[in-house]
Amino acid sequence: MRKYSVFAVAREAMRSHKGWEPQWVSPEPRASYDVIIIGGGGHGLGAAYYLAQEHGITNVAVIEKGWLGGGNTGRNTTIIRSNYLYEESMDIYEHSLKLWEGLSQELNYNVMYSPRGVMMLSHNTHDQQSFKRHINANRLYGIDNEWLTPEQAKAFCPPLDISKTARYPINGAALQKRGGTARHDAVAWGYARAASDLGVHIIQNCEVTGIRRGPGGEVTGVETARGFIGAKKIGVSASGHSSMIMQMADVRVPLTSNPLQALVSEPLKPIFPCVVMSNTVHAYISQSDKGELVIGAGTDQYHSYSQTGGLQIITHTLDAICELFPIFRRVKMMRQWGGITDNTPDRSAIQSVTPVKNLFVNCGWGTGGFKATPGSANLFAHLIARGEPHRLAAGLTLDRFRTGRLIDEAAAAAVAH
Amino acid sequence: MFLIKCPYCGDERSELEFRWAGEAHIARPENIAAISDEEFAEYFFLRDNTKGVAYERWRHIHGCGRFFNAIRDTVSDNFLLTYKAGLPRQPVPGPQPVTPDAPEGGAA
Amino acid sequence: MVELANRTLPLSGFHGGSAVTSLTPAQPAERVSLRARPEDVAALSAALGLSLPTQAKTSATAGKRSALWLGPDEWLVIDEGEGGLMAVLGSSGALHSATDVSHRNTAVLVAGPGAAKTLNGGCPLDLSLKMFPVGACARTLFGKIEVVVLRTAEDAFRVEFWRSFSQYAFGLLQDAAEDAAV
Amino acid sequence: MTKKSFRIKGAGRLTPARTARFTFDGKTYTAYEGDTVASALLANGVHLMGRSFKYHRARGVLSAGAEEPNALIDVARDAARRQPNVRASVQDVFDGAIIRSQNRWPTLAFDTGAINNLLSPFFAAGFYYKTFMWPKEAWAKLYEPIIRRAAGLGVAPKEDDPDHYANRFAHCDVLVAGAGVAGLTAALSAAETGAEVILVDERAEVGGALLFDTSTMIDGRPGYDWAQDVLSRLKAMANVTVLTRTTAFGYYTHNFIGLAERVTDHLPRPGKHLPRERLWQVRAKKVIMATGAIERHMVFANNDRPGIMLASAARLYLNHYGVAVGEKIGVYTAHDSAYEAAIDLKHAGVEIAAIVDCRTHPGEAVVSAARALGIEVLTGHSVLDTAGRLRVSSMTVAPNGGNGKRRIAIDALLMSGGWTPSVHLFSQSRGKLKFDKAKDRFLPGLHVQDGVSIGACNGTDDLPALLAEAAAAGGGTLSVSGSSLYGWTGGMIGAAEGAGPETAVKAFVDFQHDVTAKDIRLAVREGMQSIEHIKRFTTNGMASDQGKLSNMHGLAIAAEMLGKDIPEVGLTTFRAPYTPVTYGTLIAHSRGDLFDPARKTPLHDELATQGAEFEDVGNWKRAWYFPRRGEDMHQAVNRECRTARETAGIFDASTLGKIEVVGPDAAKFLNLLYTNAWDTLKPGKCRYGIMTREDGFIYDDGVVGRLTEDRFHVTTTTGGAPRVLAHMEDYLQTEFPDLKVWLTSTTEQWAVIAVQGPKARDIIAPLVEGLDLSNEAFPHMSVAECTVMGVPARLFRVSFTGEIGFEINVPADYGASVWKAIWERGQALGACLYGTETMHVLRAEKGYLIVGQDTDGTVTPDDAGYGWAVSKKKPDFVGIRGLQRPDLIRENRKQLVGLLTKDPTEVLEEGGQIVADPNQPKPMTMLGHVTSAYWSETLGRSIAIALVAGGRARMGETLYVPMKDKTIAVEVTDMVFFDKEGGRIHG
Repeated sequence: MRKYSVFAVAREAMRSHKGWEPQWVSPEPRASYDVIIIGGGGHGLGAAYYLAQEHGITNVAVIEKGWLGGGNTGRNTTIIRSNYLYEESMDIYEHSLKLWEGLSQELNYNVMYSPRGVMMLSHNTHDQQSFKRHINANRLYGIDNEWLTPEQAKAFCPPLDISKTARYPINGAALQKRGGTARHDAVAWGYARAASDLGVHIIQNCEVTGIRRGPGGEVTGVETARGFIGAKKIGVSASGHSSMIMQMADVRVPLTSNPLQALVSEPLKPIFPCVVMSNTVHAYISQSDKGELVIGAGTDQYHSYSQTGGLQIITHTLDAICELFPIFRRVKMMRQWGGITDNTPDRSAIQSVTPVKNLFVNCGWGTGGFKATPGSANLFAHLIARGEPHRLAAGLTLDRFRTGRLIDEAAAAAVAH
Repeated sequence: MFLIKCPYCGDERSELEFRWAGEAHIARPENIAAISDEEFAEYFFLRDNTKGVAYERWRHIHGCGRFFNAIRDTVSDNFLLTYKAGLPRQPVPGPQPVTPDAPEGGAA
Repeated sequence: MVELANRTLPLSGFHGGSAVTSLTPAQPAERVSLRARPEDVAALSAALGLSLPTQAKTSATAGKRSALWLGPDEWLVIDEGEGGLMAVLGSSGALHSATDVSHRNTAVLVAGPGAAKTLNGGCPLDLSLKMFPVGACARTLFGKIEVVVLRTAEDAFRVEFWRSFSQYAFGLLQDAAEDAAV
Repeated sequence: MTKKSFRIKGAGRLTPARTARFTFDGKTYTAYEGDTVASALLANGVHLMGRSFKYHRARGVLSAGAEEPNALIDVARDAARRQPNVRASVQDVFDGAIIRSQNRWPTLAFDTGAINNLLSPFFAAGFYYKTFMWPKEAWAKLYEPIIRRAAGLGVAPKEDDPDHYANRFAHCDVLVAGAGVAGLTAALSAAETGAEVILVDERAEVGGALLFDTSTMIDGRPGYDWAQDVLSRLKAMANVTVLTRTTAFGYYTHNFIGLAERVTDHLPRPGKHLPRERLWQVRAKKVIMATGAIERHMVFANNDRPGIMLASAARLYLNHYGVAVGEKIGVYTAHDSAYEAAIDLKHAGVEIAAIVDCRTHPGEAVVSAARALGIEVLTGHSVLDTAGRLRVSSMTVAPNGGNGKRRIAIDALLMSGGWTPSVHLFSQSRGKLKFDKAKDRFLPGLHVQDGVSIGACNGTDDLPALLAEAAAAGGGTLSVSGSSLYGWTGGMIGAAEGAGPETAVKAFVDFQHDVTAKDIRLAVREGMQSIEHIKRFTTNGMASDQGKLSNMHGLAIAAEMLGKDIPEVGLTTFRAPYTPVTYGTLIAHSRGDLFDPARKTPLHDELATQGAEFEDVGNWKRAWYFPRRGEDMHQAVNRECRTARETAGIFDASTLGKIEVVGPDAAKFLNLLYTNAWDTLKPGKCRYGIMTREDGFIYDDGVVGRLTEDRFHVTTTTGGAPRVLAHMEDYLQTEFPDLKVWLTSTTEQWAVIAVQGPKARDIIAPLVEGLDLSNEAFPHMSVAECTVMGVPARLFRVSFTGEIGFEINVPADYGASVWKAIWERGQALGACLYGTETMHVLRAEKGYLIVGQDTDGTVTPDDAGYGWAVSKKKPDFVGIRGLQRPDLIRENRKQLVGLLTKDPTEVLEEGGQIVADPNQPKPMTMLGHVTSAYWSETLGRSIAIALVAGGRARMGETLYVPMKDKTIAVEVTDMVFFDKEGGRIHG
């Protein structure tokens, strides 16, 4: 692999950039692999990379129905943070955040991880209680998260309206300074390039249509649009489509796939220095390096695979945004789109062995999938390689829905009393 | 924003008036106190999450207030049928409407 | 003898409208949320002195008393006259549930050539005369709140909502009435 | 100083008598009313209007419509009414407009950012993925800020927008998007059938292409005249709504269309009553898309200099605005339509330097018409390059594949690569596009919603066919005849001569984002094969014009490089909005007081009069505390607590959710929905109930009073009221439909006044009639219907303070009056008003839980210490099975307990985490957290409630709450801190 560097770019500039090689290769599939990962998003590509890099398993294929990173990897609002409440969540998201911090260097690909700070706004006593519960838990766990007064919040994010006359005045904020954003496409491409360099096969435009099982019930490979491909182990990492894939192996998973919309504004000169979220008014916003305000909208209420959603979700999001940042009322929405989030009943992910031997699943990341990418991929590789979960992902089992040992981040955010 | 025909109102109304209420025809076990942990998880958590023709419940919460059932294609989002609560699972009306492919386009 | 309580109306002091729409708080009225099964409708109708409507989106009026179909087993009965709805229903002998909601709801009368446009500033219903003729009623949304809309004349509506939403409802009606006049 | 005017006498449709003055970068210009900013600047000889995104290249206006990528300007009326990123080609000039250029420093003509252009070899597509990685911290600290500053276009407003916006929901039989020939015909056809029709067009005037195309005749008249006539006919029909300056920006599910109507942006002094823009949310039975086509540019070296523009744009500037875009104009085309521009300009007296046509055999009619006027036509030639710093000054022309370069001096260059059907709305409707290989274009395939595409956007090229198609789409019998000189097909896509893969020239595909043909090839070279990857890698089509000009070119260049057919490479999905839509418009009325309803209780004004501070609880405004002069919150709360315990306190409990449960099966139903048993509750009595969901976790709680055998008055938490009712309805309608019981929300029927404290009875007794309030007749947990101040009331003997307490429910309209009387009597007896904060303290002293604060959706009744509320005898209730799951019955679950700090003056932080070993290194093992913590004035010390693992087995144990700057030692106790025997409640 040609190393990327400022010198390489300068050298190529001299010859019209004609010397660059493909970032990844797309070979003909082999008859069989040690591991097949279904799903070529950040999680799947990353898992393939770590299988090769950390576990020495290089006879790996990533099979993607469409194009790499075309699902939620390329459709999210790129927020990264780790200030979750429960230990199971802190474990995986903090593991992920630590990997984000060195990912550009690890992959030799600038994923533009930008720790500009993620600030969550508190609007009432209930928010404050909940945020402080998070902040204290995070601190005792070694994760940064601090309480800001409204004035400190405004200093951190000048466009914020902290007036007492607002419909929901801000009474403080929780700030994770190490939180931020990254360039979503670069994550998929960076993992693909690095994995490909280690010998992983990346097979795009190849839909999996079935999972074949052996006499002992174990998986033996996948039926695809390009024929049968054998596999000793299969890892499913297909986000919103995981239900469909798992059903091919007669495994039901507790998922609901919902549309989640987002939008960007026209490009503007830098005005918004950080990431701001508000649960009370339902909004999150940051500004991309290109200058677009990137705004995450709410989830449509129904289950759907249409990758579209209702305009009312957008309007409700924008009225909240403009309530927090009144100066944005004249800004324009340039593009809106939808993704499919895979939501579990407790809003925590599933990374688990399954009732089918050698079939592993990584799904249910809901709205947290992007920030989890490196951590999830890294631990999923561990699960597939060793056949048992890594300590940091041990709580994310399918079995918790039987025992009731849920990791209910949503419930912990609770509702106003 | 969907347009949904409420089987009680007989009228097509804006989605704003409705609440989605999960997959349909999942009856609460009559002997619920006696079922196993696995059966409980199956009843309470596991869902088909169908891609394609799915059975689901809606409530006309800001209208007549009634829960009802619907058959909807979760790829096109087209409703194939809505029918009153309590009726058994209705057959999918034919002919099958056109289902567009999920857009392959991306975002930012 | 204790002093008697007096009544403060949630919309007292509100007035507004525009060149095409007048907005007037409705007078206090007795209201009952009536619930019953189909087999009891006849007896309840007899007691009320009007035919409880059984068709969606319709209402029935007799004198100062109206019954609005809200759902297949649900009516909003409004009496702007002598009242006594609870007693009348109680003596019907039919199985039902009647709950006094006279004070839960309040109403604004929206009238004028811009009335439908004003409501469509926040209401997603098709309010054309074809789809929503005089006498039609529906529970629906107006902006972010739930309302019950009754068309009392070609260019007049009664809009019922819960009292705590008065300020919001009137505010949005006012905004929309002004826009209808543009 | 006189300025040269490029206005052509007798040309155009504007009225010279009506002028408007505006400034552009501080210089004053005069325009005609009806001018766009672009036409007005062009009339004044100004072509330089913007700078590009990445290289800061000088750019002029390229188009005369919504597809404009270059001339993005900042338009202001005043400091607050300022709008960045406006297309100069769309914005009408109004008198007094303050227009500024963007993305340049210090001036548009001299922009230091243009250094990027010199460094452009370094800044190839995707370069940033390959560098800026060392040292590790430098990306965020150094490189990213530099890139962010250089990027972006306009400057966001700095002030809140003083304008207002409106919303309108609408329904129609037929919505027609686009009022060109096809749209007008379809709308008229539909309208004549009596259908309700909405016709929208983004421009100020209807006509579409007829605005520039003066050669087309319809029904025997010039097309423009015909269009205006159709417009007046439509406007006269009651069933037709015509909306101009209105963009159909989004085609959503189930024929839902979003329209953005610009109401005032063209007016010099808009009336205050006018909304700036109006959002239309339209549900159409049928959508007719008549969105036309967009002319493509030619992709060749330095095709971006000011003065280079689309041929149809130049024609529109001439024929509609009366402006010549230059004095010596070149034309570079691959399509016949550009000849018409040259011919019209020539007729207007403008010199045409040459028409360069890359085709060997263009349409004979247009060629001979041009040559007949003396215009030089070079077929089989191409423009290889241009020159000129801030304005094009020459073009270099050569025969295709041959030698003999010729440099021709020009001051404007018109391009046409042919026309791309505008399939955006169709694509948004989720119809699948099909590729028309013969004509190199994507066309609507199957319509999956009730829509139809007609005219140029449907690839219908021939005018008579188009008119027939449009009339048929409208559903009427209208017959319109017409003829035009040329069709819309043909032309070329992809790189033109001299910009092929072997070259290193800057041939722009996406102007705004500075994406060149060579960038697209680089993406392919780096392994990007899907058009989505190519788009994302190069950012082609991702600028504010969203690829209206660039998509097809980019696709063709990529396909050529990949050696694939265009459909194999794919087409990126068109997303809403068609053109950017102002947030304010999408929000419409939802701002300020109308952002989210602030629910106020019937007592609100009385509370405010008494000086209440309010807090938000869900949508409600609740009285928080009642500070007297000089008191802060803690002083006020301490006083309120003290008074309530010593005398009495009066509290507005109206927000408490209330549900009337009525019917013969009411008790049976409540048995199923609550963990408690209800059939044993006698009329006139109340009971505290706990509701779990099927999973066994606490969902809500409240006191339930039985009024009669078949009527219960159920109370819920304030925030829980709507979801509890929905939850109950779900079970009633779906699981237990045979039960004879009905549910009605009565939250707002009643004003609820809680009077709590030793003197509570004394305060209310004189106001209550028909009820013996003595302990014997009306003990704790009683309910009765009675009369209070002459109005029918429901009186509860309940307490959330541990004191003797009453909750008086009176019909809401009487609430204020009753409240005043009670407060008057209370004052006389030394009582106080109290708010939610004191309520929280008083209940915590008694260990009463607050669902949502002390519980969080993971707490079972037993965890909360309310195992007694779960009936052991009932065969079924919601939650019965969930409660038995392994994790819910395991040892060491988190349980609610009391905490007392070792230092009694120390008040814990709500949300503080609890550990057993304060010296454990991080990550520490957390046992639970503090859910409630207050200063108890009554006890003279702090108290707290906490969820602690195995808490009830830890009584007396010392645990720790480590804070940022100290560690607080606490002792685990039971939850009841005050009056443990509970005597006070019974008076």
